[in-house]
Amino acid sequence: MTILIDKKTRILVQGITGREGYFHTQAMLDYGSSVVAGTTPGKGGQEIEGLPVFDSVIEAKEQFPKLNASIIFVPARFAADAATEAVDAGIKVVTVITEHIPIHDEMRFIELARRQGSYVVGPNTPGIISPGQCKLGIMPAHVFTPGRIGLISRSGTLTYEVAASLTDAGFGQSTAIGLGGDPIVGMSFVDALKLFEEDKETDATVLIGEIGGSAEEEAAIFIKENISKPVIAYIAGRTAPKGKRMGHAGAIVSGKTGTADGKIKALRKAGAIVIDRPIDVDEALQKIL
Amino acid sequence: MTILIDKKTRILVQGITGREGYFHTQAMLDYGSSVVAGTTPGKGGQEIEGLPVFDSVIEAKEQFPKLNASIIFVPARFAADAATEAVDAGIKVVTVITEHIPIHDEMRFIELARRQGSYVVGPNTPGIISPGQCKLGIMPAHVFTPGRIGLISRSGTLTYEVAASLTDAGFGQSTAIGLGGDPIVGMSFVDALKLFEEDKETDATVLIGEIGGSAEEEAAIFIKENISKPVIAYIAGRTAPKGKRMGHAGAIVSGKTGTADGKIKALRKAGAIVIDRPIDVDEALQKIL
Amino acid sequence: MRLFEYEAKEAFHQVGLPLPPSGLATTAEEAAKIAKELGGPVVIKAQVLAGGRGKAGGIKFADTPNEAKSVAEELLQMTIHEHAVHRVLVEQRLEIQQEIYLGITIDRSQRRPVAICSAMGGVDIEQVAEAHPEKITRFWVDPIFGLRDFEARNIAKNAGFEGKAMIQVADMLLRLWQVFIRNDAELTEINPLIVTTKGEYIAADARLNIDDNSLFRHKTLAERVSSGISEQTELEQRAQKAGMTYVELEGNIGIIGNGAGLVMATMDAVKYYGGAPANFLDVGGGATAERMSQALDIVLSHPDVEAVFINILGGITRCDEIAQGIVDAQPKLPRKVPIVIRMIGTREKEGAAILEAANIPFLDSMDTAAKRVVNLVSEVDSA
Amino acid sequence: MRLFEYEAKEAFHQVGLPLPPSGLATTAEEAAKIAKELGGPVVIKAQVLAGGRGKAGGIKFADTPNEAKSVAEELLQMTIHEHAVHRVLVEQRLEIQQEIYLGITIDRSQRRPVAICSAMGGVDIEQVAEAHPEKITRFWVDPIFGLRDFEARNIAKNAGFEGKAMIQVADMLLRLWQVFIRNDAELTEINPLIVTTKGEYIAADARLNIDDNSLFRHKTLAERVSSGISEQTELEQRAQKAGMTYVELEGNIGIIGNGAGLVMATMDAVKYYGGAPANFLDVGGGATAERMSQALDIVLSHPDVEAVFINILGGITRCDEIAQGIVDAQPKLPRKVPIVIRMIGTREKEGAAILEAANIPFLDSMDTAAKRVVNLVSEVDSA
Repeated sequence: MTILIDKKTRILVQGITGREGYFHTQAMLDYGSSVVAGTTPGKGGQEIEGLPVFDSVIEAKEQFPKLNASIIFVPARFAADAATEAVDAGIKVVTVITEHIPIHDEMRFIELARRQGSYVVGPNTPGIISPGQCKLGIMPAHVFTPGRIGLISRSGTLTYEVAASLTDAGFGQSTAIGLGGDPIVGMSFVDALKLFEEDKETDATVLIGEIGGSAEEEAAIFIKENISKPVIAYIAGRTAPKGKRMGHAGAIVSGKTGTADGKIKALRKAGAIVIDRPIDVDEALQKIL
Repeated sequence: MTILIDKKTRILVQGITGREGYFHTQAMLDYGSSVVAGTTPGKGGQEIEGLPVFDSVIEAKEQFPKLNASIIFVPARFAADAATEAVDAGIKVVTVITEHIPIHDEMRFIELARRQGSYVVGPNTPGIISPGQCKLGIMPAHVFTPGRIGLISRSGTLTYEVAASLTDAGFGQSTAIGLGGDPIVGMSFVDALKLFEEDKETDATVLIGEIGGSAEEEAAIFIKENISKPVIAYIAGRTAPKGKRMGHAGAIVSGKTGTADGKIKALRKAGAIVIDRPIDVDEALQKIL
Repeated sequence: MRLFEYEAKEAFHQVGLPLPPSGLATTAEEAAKIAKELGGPVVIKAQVLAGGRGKAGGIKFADTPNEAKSVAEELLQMTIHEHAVHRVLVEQRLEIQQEIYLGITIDRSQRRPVAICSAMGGVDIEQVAEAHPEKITRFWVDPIFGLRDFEARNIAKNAGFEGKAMIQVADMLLRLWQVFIRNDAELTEINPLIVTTKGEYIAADARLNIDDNSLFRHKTLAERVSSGISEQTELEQRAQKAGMTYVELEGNIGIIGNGAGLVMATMDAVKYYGGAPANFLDVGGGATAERMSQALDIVLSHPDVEAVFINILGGITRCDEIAQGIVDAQPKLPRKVPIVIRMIGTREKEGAAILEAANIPFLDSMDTAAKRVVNLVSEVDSA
Repeated sequence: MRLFEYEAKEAFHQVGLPLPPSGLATTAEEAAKIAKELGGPVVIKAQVLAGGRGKAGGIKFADTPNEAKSVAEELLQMTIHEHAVHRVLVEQRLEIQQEIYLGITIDRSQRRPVAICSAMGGVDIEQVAEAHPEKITRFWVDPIFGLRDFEARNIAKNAGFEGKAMIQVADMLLRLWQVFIRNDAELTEINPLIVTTKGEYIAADARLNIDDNSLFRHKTLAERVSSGISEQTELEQRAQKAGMTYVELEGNIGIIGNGAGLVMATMDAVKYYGGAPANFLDVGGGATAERMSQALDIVLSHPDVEAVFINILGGITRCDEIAQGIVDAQPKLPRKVPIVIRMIGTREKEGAAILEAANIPFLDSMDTAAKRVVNLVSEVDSA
């Protein structure tokens, strides 16, 4: 089993006629994901890679009632509307690749999704992959391999780094989720940990955090109280200075909040194994599994 | 039995320190209604007629957890906030006496109430009375008497006129509801008819409509399909011209919509007995009960 | 409150809705000057607070400044549905490829704003709704969320627009939504929204009715109301200032009552017995003797009134105040006509005493009173 | 983006928040003139985009125009936390009865705006939060509904305000909410909100940080950014214009990588082996040879850099583009320093061929590469 997406996932690409949307539609199809349709307002009726393009999500959903996931490549100023449209149409997993969406817009569509019971993954995420079953994202697929380790990360390339280490060491992944690099994101470590805990085919979870916010501290509290499976954690940004955004809009130490040290301490206290280098994930897993 | 309010109703008066709020608090207490507290922001800590005044509904609710109804005498520009506050605090029956509330504000708090499962009675209503049990309104109580007829009306004084006729003829009322004279009101004829149909101690319902909108036409459709108890209807405004507001903001014939004739025809078709004069209610009831 | 076209267009301009180049004129000379500045053919539109302006001849065309002058002169002397034309809007004439209807109003039964779009614009939308209901797309907007971009596109799509036209129509609808929200509108319309032969989308006409109850949030407009520019007759304005609602009708029996529903029922009762109401007058809740006295004066200022029916069911309104008002009014009344009074409710005994002391009779049944007033007028008429 | 105090106050003014009478001066003479116009004692505040201005001596008082002149002169020559003072705000000095804190920011974990109120204003709110957590009231606002009037009153009440003070504080908080919404704020604060001895409520200081991602909706502010007024260093601005993120640090090993998390991990790895990163540079996804070349140039413009570690894990980013960028940069580099490259992922073979052809060595393990670059720098230092 996997979480969020699997072989049955039917994908809608929002912004399919754009450069990025088109490129990654091909890549997802190449991976074997069931991309069934796309949208670009004003371009309904076209075809992209043999897939129908619709003006709206609701039209796509009428034609393909099994649509249950969407991936958004729409430019930042229109992305919130696209996410709202997907949630409103009842899409259950809405993955927002787009970076630079205004934070006020994000708060509103994430709140809406919460009320309607949809998962928002991102914004500013590489997406989700359940290796061998479905790729709903822009990650390079070759570093992932099917298996029993769950991977949750706030960072894109660092996810690939860790996934590559895991794959090299023979630890495949059940599902890998990029939570997104923005200060406000839909799905949190806690949400993902809960799903991996319930997933019978995940044995342990690797959590890749970074400076900024308190998502890792909240994860620690949740791990302590609710998670029985082993958690291995890596936190990036130990050497980052205060008050500076480190690339990701969300990666910033504000006052005493969001330091790597604070997160590492909290996770250790909660019983997670915190590793110092991505490469150490192999050894850590060997010990516990 | 009655609908919406009864002996167990615990009332909060919003705007209790104002002239109207104060006057009608006394009148409701005189009638025997259980008014338990009031609010006026900035005047928390005072007492009115021995009742505590709070700054907020939430404070009142904390002190009196059984509070389940509110009546609003707040000036028009603050009334929408008061209604929102009551709905947000979980008050089940929110009666808005205030007239001249902006219609955009009304749409928003009525929508909120719908989502939260509260009834909004009004705005611009005389309120509700379950004779002998509870008066949550500003109507002159002496024209009402306990009994088994339900009364639903869009007009204040006309309700008293009909209630007086009923009382004189020996027909008491289970509950009488003023829906309010604004174009947009919370509770509709349909909502009230549904409650009277379910109420074991209501034998028949008198519906007092007027020109404007299509609430009576919608009631007619509902009566035909869902109501087994007799309905007697009176529609005011047969002689009203097109395009003029007849006192109530909602009493206006727009194009072909909202005419008395249209409403009368629809109600007759649905099996309601439509009377020509308020005084005829007596005879109509004698025939059917 | 209905706004003039040029006022509605100012509100449209504020949200970036494209409009034809134009100028407002109060004289024929000004109109000619604007036409000259605009260059080319113009359309000149009477600015009145009334519907059906086009059919009444309030919209005219002119090809030259001279022609504009004579056309404006003509319009500025017109009266449309009893409204004198004080201003004309001179606009560049557009070359029309298509006419679209866009509107947002409030659906009473759904308790929500409803956005309406039709590819058949330029004519009365209610006629389209009757003849071609399938040509009209309606969408009910959640009042908490507001109209969202994708919803606007869906509306345009459902109304038959594709590709860039869909995007354009949706964009204009979203801007119209801003007009609706910012101005507390009861109704706002672009009819027609014109697609020019060059493919531009332009709001050729503009309608905007504002909720009177929201005027405290719209100070400039509130001032206009207080300055007396309105659709109401003089007597209606006088009543409003006194806190009452008065509507002029065509009969000869003056009607005064407390509560809108009761007054309507009173009119209906008069009609039931063969009479014809001359007006609707609701003195409102808790009327004082002073206000009652004013009410009588207003009703009798209408020359057709031959008798007055006062119907009071006292609740908040006190019968003694009403009775005192009737007594006080007697010496000041513009003329003597028979007055039939029905009065019951709060303080009815005290009120009765006042009337009896002044030798003014009254009844306690609305029905009997209606019959009596109708008979009195018949006697007068046959006398 | 952080606004200057005077800019934040302009935003405050637009929603009707009461402010002290004031004027903005760029010279001592102007400051004196403003002080004269205001009359009475003034406070003169350095306008810089940095916190801790008060402690750094950037706020001074003056009783006369002459004194204002000399104080302004002094301030205009200051540099506060590396920011030169170009403007001072001259404000009427208020007679203080009470200082209150009001703020609205975004709570990342709740994914909602949080409104914060405290009767202990005028000091750093984070210190109050630590020393007297019970003196701070927080309320999480529903981003769909927005802050509602009754909620604002509840916040003020919970913060200890009663009666008219509660109404006043709530009113100011609602206006601050308007500032927050209209300006796409990440943070807005009134600290202190002053209650004068006359009982007036006045926003004495103003803070407003705007979400950079929203600048397309705020054209005036976007222009300010493009005109170069910002908190960033020159190199940081250069990187931003080139579409990269660069942060200056205090070490001597330049870091370049693709992806924020990977670059942070690279810095951490360097530190793990005893090295010190000189910067953070994320070339971003899908970097071209051109951009890679610029990245090297920016990193080497920092004089402390003694070696560079390039860490690429190709995904969208193609190793051949990166390799080509490194090769192209060689002849143009400001100076020669050892460069350690780790490169794997998309098109790694093609990239490898390019580097090999140019005789540039590279590795495939981040860990090995980190160790190597640290060793190289130690050799340089000990040489």
